[in-house]
Amino acid sequence: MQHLSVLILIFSPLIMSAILFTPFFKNNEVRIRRFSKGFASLHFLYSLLFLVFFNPLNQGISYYEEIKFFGTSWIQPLGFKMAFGLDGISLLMVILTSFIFLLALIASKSNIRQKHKFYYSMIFLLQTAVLGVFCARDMFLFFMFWELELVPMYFLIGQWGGGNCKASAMKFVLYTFLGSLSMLLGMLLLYFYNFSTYGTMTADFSAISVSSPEFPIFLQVFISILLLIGFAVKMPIVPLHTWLPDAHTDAPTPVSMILAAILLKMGAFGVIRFNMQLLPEGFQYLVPLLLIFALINIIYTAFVAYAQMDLKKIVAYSSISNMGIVLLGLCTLNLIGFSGAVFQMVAHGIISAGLFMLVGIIYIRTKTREIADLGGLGDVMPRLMGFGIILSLASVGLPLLIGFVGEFLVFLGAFNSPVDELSAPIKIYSVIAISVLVLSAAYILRLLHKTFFANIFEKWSKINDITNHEFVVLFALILAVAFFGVFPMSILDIIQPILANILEIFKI
Amino acid sequence: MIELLFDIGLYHYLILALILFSIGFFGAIVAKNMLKVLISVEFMLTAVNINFIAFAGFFDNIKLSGFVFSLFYLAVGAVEIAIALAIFYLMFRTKQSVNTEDYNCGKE
Amino acid sequence: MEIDILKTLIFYGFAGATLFFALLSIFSFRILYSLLSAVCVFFAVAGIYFTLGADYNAVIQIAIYGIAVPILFVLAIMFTSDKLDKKTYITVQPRFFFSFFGLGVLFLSLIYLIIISLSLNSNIDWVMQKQAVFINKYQMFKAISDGFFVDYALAFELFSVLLLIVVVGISTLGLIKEKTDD
Amino acid sequence: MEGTFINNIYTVILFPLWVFLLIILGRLLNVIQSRRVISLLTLASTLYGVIFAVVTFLYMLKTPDYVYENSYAFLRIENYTLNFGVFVDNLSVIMLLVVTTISFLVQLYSTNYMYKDRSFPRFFAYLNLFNFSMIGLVLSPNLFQNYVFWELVGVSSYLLIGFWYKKPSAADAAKKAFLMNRIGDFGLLAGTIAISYFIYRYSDEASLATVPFSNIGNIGDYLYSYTNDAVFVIICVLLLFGSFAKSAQFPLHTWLADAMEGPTPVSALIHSATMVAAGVYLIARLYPLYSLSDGVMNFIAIIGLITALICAYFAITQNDLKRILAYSTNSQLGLMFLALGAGAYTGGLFHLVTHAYFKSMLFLCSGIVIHSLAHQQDIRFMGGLRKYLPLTAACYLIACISISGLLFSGFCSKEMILSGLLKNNHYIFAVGFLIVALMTAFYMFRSYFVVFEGDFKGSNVPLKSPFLLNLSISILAVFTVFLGIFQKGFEHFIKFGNDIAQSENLLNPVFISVSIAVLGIFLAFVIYCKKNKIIKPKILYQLSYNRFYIDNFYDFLSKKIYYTISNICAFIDKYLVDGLVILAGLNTRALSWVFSKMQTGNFQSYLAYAVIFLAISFAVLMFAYTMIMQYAFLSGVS
Repeated sequence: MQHLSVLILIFSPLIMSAILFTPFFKNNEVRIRRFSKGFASLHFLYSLLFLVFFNPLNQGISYYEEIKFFGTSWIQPLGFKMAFGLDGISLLMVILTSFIFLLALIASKSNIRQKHKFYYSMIFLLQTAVLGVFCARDMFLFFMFWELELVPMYFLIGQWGGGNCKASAMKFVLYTFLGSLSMLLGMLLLYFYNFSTYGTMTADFSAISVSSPEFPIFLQVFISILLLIGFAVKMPIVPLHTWLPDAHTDAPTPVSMILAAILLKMGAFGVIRFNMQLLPEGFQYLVPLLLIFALINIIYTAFVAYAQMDLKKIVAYSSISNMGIVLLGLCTLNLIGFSGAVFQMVAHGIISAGLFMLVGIIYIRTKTREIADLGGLGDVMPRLMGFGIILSLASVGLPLLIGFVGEFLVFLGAFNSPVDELSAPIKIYSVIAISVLVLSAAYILRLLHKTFFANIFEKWSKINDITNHEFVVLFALILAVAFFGVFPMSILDIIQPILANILEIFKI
Repeated sequence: MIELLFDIGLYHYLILALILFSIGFFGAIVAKNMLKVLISVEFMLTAVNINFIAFAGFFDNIKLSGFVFSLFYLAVGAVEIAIALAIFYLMFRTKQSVNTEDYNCGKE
Repeated sequence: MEIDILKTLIFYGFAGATLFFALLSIFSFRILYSLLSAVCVFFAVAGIYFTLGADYNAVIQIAIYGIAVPILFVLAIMFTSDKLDKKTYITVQPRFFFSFFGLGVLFLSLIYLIIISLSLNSNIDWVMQKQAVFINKYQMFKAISDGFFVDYALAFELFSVLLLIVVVGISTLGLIKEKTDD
Repeated sequence: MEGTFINNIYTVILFPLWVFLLIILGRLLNVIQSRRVISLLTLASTLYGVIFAVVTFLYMLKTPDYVYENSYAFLRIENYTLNFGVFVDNLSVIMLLVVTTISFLVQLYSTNYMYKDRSFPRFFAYLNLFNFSMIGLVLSPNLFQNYVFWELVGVSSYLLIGFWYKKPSAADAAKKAFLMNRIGDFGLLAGTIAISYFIYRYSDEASLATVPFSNIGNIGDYLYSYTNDAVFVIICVLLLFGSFAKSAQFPLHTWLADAMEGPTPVSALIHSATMVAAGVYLIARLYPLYSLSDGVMNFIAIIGLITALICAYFAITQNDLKRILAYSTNSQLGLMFLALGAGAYTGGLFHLVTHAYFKSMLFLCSGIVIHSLAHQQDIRFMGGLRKYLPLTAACYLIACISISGLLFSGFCSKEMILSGLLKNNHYIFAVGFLIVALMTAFYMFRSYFVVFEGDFKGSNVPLKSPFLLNLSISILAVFTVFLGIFQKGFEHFIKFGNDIAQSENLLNPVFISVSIAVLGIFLAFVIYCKKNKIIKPKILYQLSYNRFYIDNFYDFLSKKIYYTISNICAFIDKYLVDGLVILAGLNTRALSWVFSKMQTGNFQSYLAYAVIFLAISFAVLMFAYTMIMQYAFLSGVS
């Protein structure tokens, strides 16, 4: 266990992205691609090792490492540390990250046609940033990685995207940047409050995570709101979500996969890390409001998704709807709903990656994503249709597939929630939220039927079924979908102790 | 209150630097000649340098870090001017003009 | 309260010269005149340094800004000499007024900050603090060399690398050929 | 010996799943292609189930009140444990027997029927998936597992209805079925979670929170005592919604007729015998819960009666053979609901069993007819088929007699229901029941006379039916004829409380129901066999033919209203939310003109903007700073 290094886990993609510029690779795209895939699979295996030696009963941090510069910590005078640690949630997210990145790299073969070297190095840079966010044990380190993630995303969307990709990339970056400004303000307030109260300059999560009784509630709420705005952009929560459909529509397929599967999870992860762990009282105060936002997220976007004419937009809005379920789960404040939310994060990561892959495969072959132009593709692409049906059913929450467990636990948890009945009638909310079963089925079936069913257009009668590497990607995702759907405890066992630990802070 | 005017303290230096900085900034915006813009930028740098030295002179009599950094800053300023002039000359070769209105290459 | 009137006069002299020549430099027609005024500004600022006890800095200021940089500028002016200096006087675009008012507001708010902090914190001694100890020249040089070679050695090394890069960079820029296609 | 079988009964669930995966993976990786292997594997898996069911059933006969339960934890959070497993009692073993035997016969039938289809392996894979989920549903130990498999059967039904996905009508029908079932699932899940909440929150036994069927009596009592009447009724109605959707009861009945777009064996297996009966099965399972409230029971009965009446009425005028049978199924399911709601528990369940056999036989016969006429489904183009398909005609006739309640098993079950209704003094329901019986006899014999009697109206000579098809329907016919014998045994095997039909006043109901059936048959004979012209009341005919315009209403609801709401939401999203966020419509011309003017490309103007911005922010900061300092002074902080 001591031999596993979090630093290697986080920074090896960064090193890989630098190595890609060595003369060894020149402009040999095949070599670049193979090395990238090889590296990503090694990284995935390495992250699995962490799982093997992980002790779920350890409620705190299982792997902890800190970088020192000449014997001093990162920014010594201000008390910032470059410290990384893994707890149950981080570990889950890390493994999901390296899994999805591996699949995204495999999927890149047919999607990326130019500037290979730059592309792959940007992907690895993104991976480092994301892993850093998930593992950081210091507020400002977290923030640094959070911002670092914008750079590669801007290039990935803007350079290799289609349509109006430059504008979408700009929109994405601006939105996130404005959100993170508010987040930074919140962090600074927290930092300075901690400093003025206890006289220690520290931004370590574990050092400031104890909520003091004299921490005034209005300040907590204020900081919570500031932080939430930042996370709400990423997550996304409804009024701040409009960057997402555009970014998804114009991003290349692998980037869409990463964006939906992992970057959205960063928002939810931030809510857990900051709002729930550091500011429990403020979060609890905001729960009635957040519940309403969660409901709007779930129901409203389900309606919007039904009216979309672009396949990717349907999937994008379904992502927002699913993240609403995550938010609902976080707001339930009990272990059932909370584990459901974290499970749903993983589930949505896997399913949405698959759905975007599906749409991408269709787009490569037909050069269109308009629903009106498609139809009957099941005739020429039977294998893709099979995968599509399974993924769609998982997305609408069919039992024994991964989508069910998260949704079910969230609804159950919402019903059992200790939230005050007077401020938020959460039982009625949860019944309303359950109606997403019908709404999600409506838009997902629309996607499925308009694409694969009914009569085929003459112009599509010559296209090919999926190639081998696309098969590998989809098959890996389907395996995950089925496995975790049948054995959900394999995920829940990892996260339950830490979640219980977090919930203990709340005074319910 | 009147002795504040005559008793030279830190604030006098700060205000002087502020005025010089503002003049420099103003010049950088309104000057039409490319070289004048560069000169104005030098004023701004100098104003910053005054602040460095003033703070060091008033608070840091032992280590004089402000002095050291003002020296760094001086050198950086010189270097910057050298590069700026080189770039300016390269641009001048294509445009054949020193007028800033002709250099609207930010617009595409 | 004892006021060192000589010091006051010296300060106001240099400060007035600085601001006067700075304005002159910006509002003069000929670019050469504005360069000359700028040199005057740099000399005056060197005087300001001197009043603060930073003799060494003053000397360096004169050496670099008073002599070396103007020579570069003179060279540039010679290369790009334009008969129509008046055409490149000062812009009359809206930005003139915008920046004027913007800088005015900025200036006023900063002055306001200073006044506020004076009125609020006048009991704190560092606001009215004088130069407590007259700086010994030997001490000053020792401190500066300590700073360069001990405390900030890393920065110094990095800076030398920066200078190297600049030398290389300028020579590279100089080697760029004019594009033939028009 | 029996112990081994019962202890391993979970393999009955897993075997079809295994075959399903084998076929799917074999297709995907191009390993298994042979149709013979696929069908043999499928048949073996179902036969395995039949053997287990029979052995278990025999064992249960010997040892009354035997209950077997075995489970493992699927989800465990704190002390909340959700178990998966198997639960065998009298009710589930009967259902298991029905499901496996009909499934086996239908698979035998489809081995031949679907042989020429290009997607033969996919069809069999889906059949296995259905088997897996249906057996899992039947053997569920608790309401949660029930829900899980409830959805899975819905999905297999969706896949099988949309089996010929290239036909737009099939695809639409599949979608409709899935969505309607989803509405039911919504109710079922909400109700389940609500029950679970009350038990978990208030009772001491956390193990009851997953609503195990073995303890449903206690759970009902707890729930009744923890909630007030309104909440209890709401929970029951939510749960019932699941049953209504799955069994196609009145507000959600439209999907079943459309589901006939699927292949005929599927209609025989899923949409007549097994899956649609799951709603009835669930009501039987939760009977102790529902029977606590008279309102709920009456609600079930009324919905059942409405469905039975209107669907029988629709069936009279339909021209599509399969649609007639579908509405007939619908109406018979309504009768089962009526029976259960009115207290005739055993009668309703016995009708479920007998109906399963003769209705699947009817569908299989219709499949043979359609097959031999090259996919002609309209009964106006049939006629006189008795000469070409004598065995089919005989079987169809047996089933018609049975379903009309004249003879055979149908007679027994209907008589049980009627006597149950009379015993509980539900005379209005009994009258309704008799009206349904009249209409049933009429439309069934109408279809028989039009299809098998008279002259042949088609163009091509009908094909002979192959051996396997004949074999399946003959076996089913045997079941249909002789199942009535076990009526008394069934009454003792499946009972709720002391619900045993009294035999004193048996004569009256028998006499009434038989005479009603004969009347119906006579009417059909007069009108359709003898070709007597009758005046069709136009409005009534149109109403029946267009099914009260309920389908059109739902179409309007889904295509117009739902779509409009979605479009409004999308509009709001695109122009309002997005627009507000990006400065109230960056796209409008005026603003973009201003912005384009601002972007002169001159770096100095950008500097000027920076200055202005800086100045404003500094001014604001100063202002805020002053305010804060003043506040600090006023409150005496410093």
